[in-house]
Amino acid sequence: MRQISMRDAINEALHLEMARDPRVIVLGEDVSGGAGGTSGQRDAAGGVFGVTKGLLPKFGEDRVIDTPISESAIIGAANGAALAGLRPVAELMFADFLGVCFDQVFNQAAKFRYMFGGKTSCPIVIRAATGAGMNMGAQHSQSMYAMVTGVPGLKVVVPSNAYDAKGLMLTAIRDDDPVIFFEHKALYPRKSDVPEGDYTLPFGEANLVREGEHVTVVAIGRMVSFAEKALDALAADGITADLLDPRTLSPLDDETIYESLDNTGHLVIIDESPPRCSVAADIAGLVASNAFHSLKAPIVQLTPPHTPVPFARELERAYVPGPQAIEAAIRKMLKESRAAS
Amino acid sequence: MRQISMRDAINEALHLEMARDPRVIVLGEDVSGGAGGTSGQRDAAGGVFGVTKGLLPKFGEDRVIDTPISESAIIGAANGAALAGLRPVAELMFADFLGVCFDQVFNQAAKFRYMFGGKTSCPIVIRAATGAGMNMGAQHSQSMYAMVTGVPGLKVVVPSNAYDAKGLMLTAIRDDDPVIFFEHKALYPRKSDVPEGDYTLPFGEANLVREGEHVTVVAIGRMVSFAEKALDALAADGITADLLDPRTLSPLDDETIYESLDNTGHLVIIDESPPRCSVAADIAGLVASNAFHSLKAPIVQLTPPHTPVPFARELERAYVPGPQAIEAAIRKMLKESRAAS
Amino acid sequence: MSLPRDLLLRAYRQMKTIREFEERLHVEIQTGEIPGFTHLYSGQEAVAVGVCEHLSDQDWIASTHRGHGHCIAKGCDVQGMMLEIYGRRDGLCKGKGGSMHIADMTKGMLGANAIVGGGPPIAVGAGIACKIAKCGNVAVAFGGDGSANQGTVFEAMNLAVVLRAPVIFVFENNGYSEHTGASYAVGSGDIAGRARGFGMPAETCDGSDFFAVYDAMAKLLKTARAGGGPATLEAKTTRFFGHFEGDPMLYRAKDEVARHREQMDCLQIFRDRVGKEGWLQSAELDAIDTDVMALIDSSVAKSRAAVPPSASDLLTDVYVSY
Amino acid sequence: MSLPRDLLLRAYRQMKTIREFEERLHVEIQTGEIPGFTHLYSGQEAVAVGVCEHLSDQDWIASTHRGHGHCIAKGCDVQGMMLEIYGRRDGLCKGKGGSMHIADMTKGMLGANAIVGGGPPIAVGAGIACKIAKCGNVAVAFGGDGSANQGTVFEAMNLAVVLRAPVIFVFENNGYSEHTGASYAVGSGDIAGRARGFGMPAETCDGSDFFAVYDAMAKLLKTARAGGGPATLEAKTTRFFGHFEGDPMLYRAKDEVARHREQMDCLQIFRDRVGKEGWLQSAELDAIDTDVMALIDSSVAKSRAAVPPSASDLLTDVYVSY
Ligand SMILES: Cc1ncc(C[n+]2csc(CCOP(=O)(O)OP(=O)(O)O)c2C)c(N)n1
Ligand SMILES: Cc1ncc(C[n+]2csc(CCOP(=O)(O)OP(=O)(O)O)c2C)c(N)n1
Ligand SMILES: [Mg+2]
Ligand SMILES: [Mg+2]
Repeated sequence: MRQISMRDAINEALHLEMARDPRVIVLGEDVSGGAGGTSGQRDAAGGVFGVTKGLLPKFGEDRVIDTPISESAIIGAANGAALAGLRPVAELMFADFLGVCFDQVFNQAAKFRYMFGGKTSCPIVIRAATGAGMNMGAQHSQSMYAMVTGVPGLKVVVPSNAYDAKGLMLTAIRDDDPVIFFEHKALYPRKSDVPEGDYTLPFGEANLVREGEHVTVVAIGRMVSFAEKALDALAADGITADLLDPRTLSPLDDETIYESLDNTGHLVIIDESPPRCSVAADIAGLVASNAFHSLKAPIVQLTPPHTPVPFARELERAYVPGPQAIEAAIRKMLKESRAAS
Repeated sequence: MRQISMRDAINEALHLEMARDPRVIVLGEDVSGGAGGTSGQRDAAGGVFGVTKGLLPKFGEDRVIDTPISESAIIGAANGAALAGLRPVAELMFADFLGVCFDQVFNQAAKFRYMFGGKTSCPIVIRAATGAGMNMGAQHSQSMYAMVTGVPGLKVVVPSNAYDAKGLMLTAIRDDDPVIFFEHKALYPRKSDVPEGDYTLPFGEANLVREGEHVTVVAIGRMVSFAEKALDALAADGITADLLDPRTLSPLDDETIYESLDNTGHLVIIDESPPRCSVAADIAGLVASNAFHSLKAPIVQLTPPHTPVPFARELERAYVPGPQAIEAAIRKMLKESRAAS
Repeated sequence: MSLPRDLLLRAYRQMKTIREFEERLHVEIQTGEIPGFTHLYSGQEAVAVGVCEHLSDQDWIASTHRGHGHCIAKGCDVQGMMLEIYGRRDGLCKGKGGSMHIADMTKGMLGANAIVGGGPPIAVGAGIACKIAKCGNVAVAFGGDGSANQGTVFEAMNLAVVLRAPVIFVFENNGYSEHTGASYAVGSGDIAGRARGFGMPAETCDGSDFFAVYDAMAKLLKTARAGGGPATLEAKTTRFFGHFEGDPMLYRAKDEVARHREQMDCLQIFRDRVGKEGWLQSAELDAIDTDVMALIDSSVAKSRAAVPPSASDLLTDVYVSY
Repeated sequence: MSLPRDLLLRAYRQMKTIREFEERLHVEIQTGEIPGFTHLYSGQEAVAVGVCEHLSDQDWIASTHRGHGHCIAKGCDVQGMMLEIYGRRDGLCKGKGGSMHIADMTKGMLGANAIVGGGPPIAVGAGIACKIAKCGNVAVAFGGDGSANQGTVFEAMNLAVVLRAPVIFVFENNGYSEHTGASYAVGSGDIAGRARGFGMPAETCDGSDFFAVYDAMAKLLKTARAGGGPATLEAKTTRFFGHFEGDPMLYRAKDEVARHREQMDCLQIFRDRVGKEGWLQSAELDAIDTDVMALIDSSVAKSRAAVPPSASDLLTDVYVSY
């Protein structure tokens, strides 16, 4: 099958859905670019990561809207357009910018349906580039998904590859609830098999990336590929794992985690955000409450430390959990567990 | 000893510290009130909850600053004043308004010290009214502390009574790091013994409210008094608990929780925020990772459901974990644990 | 130039309904039966009605914490609103929203909003939807003088200018944000001037005079509906009660409210004008008064007797499917 | 009216240092040795220097993502900056901050800022501290034309007016925010006019002319230092590179940069002026050029050779005590 990058896969999903549904609009800073420029060339950017490239020439300025640097107005306008019947896809260039528009996310979009007694819905998608690894510094590298996963009324998607990204994006736009869609910057160029046409992937269904017997590994976003590398290395020693990619953090497919734990008894969670009140902690807490009796050993949460994301290459490398750290954590866990039993 | 309300206790701490340290300033909407009014009366409000009453007459307009409705500017100004050598106490009228100023909290205040290589500090305190129970609706009733607890660089305080509130506020203002101080609206009028003068309470030391043997109960903020009521009822049946009030969520005194669990083997966490990525989940996760072998039963997390805070009295009552729900949860846990062993 | 009789009658009825709704709430709140905290609109009726009389159900408004007047003026069901404010199951939002979150999309009412500055960006979004649909519909963002200091509002104004979105920003300058005077908190004091700074036309009008609001709005709407982009209306007005129910109003001169009730009562000003011009008879207006009183009476009575939501309602309406 | 010789010499040296710092970074970035993404200030030097020549270490500035020029103009150590941009242990921020987070409180530099609109509220806070201290010090908030659309900036401007805080808002209008023209994104196009809408004086000046910036700033600062409150300066300027290094600049006319380098080069404009007026000899300026080249050469050489932070540095400086 044809291989395309995650960037192109999301771009394709946007093209498909905008063609299919005239209610879909795209808005954000430089989503096309070139407005008010001196070259006369529109679509001069297509998003700073190129994800919305080509939409303006195809769908026009009414539906592909370049905005000033006004994130509260961008997300607020998406909300209002959604209440008025459109299906906006808003781009928040970097997820870190949630700080300047968070009210429209958690107080407005997330709560409309409940506050208004179930009589309306707010079908927006907020796309946001996420994650460390490009030395972009503390304000452009965060993994913010725990903050939105904790908010009732929001749905949260973190794809780990191009195939999932396309199918989940199509689901996200068609979903009637507000969805926050985190796109890892380091995954944009990563290619995988992606079918051409329309397909959707369900929310709330974890992907069993690999099957194994000794440990259940839950990994999020970019951490999935790092976990795969770690498992490749461990396979040489006969250590195998169920590798689960939740794909959506809200709703979360916790049942599949419990089922896997029934077999393995060991849980390692790998998350790129700092540890406190993280999705790693959340999953660990859920398991300690709902699948306690399956556990044969302490849960391992592998996350960055409780620090901002550092700038220097060497520091950022030490910050993000990498394949070697994952491999070591799994080895250590299994060793200690054997010793204890 | 003299009993005063939590409102007055915090007010007293502000008075004491402003008198002691000329660098302390207070700013926010209506922290005094009356500016530009037609009665000529300043200090016409003293904060909408009356917590900053009397500061303006005593310390003057330079140090007690009424602001427009501009939360980003309020918190940003506090940050800038702190970098320039002052010790600002900013009031965010309701914690829910973090949405319109969150950037200045988590991207700026929290990260300055790290981003700037440890060469400066940002000694601000952000006071914010928190919590449900007054039928203020979905945008004025949230418990937002998980969102800030997850942010490296911030410290987070949630007092459960007047005595702690005063001592923790004095510590907070003297602390060189940014502190978010959550004041539960329903606790403002609640009185307890409070000494007159200056005293501080350390961050990162849980308060052992009660000692017992069957279960460890961790309760946050207003939930502490509800847990006490539940434990009163359970005492009749000989069920006793270690009741721990963390007081500060960051830093968190997890060690004391582990020590208690060594004795009780049973953990119930009571938290007023919705369950996902909450402090309850965080503590459960920490325990599942660091004190797993002390656990004799699944951890119980008692929180509101994954919904916004509802308006109607009956709904809000059902939403907040109350004494009866706590009592029932503890009974059920101990019964199931006995049955299993 | 006289307005059609039925418009005048309806405008009066709307203003009177708002007034009585609020005055009655002021009384009922003392009983302790009404949960939460409530911001009353009494005194500002001419603004909501002067604006909304221009709008159809296909036009949108975004409202504020002080939203009852906008809701009524935009056609929300009065009984449903009262039930909501009482926190009843059959309220407009099933008792889940309350006073600060009344909404009705079928009436083009995007919601009251408990966040100052929350509404204007939302209105711009609705305006974008109108622009795309090209049917001449518009969105109106209501806000107070205090909201004119919230950054989200400026962003919304600039975005509307950039996109030439058909949005009217209506600032009700009632002189106060909570306990603070607009003369202190609004730099320059001139909200309309700020709007011009973003490149949109702006008018100031007497917000106690229905006709002044109506006329100013007519002019601004004409451009907006024709694709000329946004505009701002600053209406000078007053509120007859405290910021919220329970506010002792220490910041206001002792006689201020009494004076304003005498000099700035939009109902009286309306009656005087239509009487003087001979457009309506006072008996017609008295009849409306009687109607309105009956409506409010029965709304309150029904609300007091109505059933609350049940605990199971807690868990619905979070998402479309659960 | 001529400025003191030493001021002229220093101003030129500062502008030249910024220029060479940036032009050299542009080259060094191609080697792949410099981490992250970098926004160069070339072309705008007269603004940073025209403003900062008025400021002492006790005055404050808050900067932006495009902060190198402000840092140098405010007196940050050039070697320390270069080390920081290379992500080295001995960088001004120990390699933890990088290009977008250079700060030095001892120089009154409150930090570059990777959030558009992050700086102005912070500057107001520093301005409040100056006001309380009553020493006539001020704070300056730098921002671009794009930042003039961010709500936080308006809030900061209004707050400064309300408190009469000594804050100068300097908007460097270089025509673009990323790939979007200011003529599209800034409603009304007149940033100074917006500032007046908040009730503060505002000037517009040619940002390629050091003297124009210096003079405009002198006037605004006089009021601010005397307790007269904030002011705004909009400086029209241009950037000689893309938004960030790697930007193909498809939105700019093909010859635009070349044209601007010819017509809007603040260094050349400065040289022409001081030559024409007979204030400085071109040999003096050439000598400065040589100095500056040596400084930049050695900064780069030392930075390339410098040690990175070690993994243990990861866990320090989060809080004061850990
Ligand atoms: C973001 C935010 N900040 C503060 C508040 C608290 N608050 C509610 S209403 C209000 C005053 C609003 O003043 P104005 O906009 O003039 O409206 P008015 O009350 O006069 O109708 C304030 C400060 C809020 N709800 N939201
Ligand atoms: C809140 C926020 N939104 C968007 C961005 C991405 N961004 C960085 S710089 C920039 C353009 C800024 O334009 P301007 O203010 O004119 O400054 P210039 O780059 O021209 O110096 C944008 C959109 C950001 N860093 N922060
Ligand atoms: Mg007002
Ligand atoms: Mg620019």
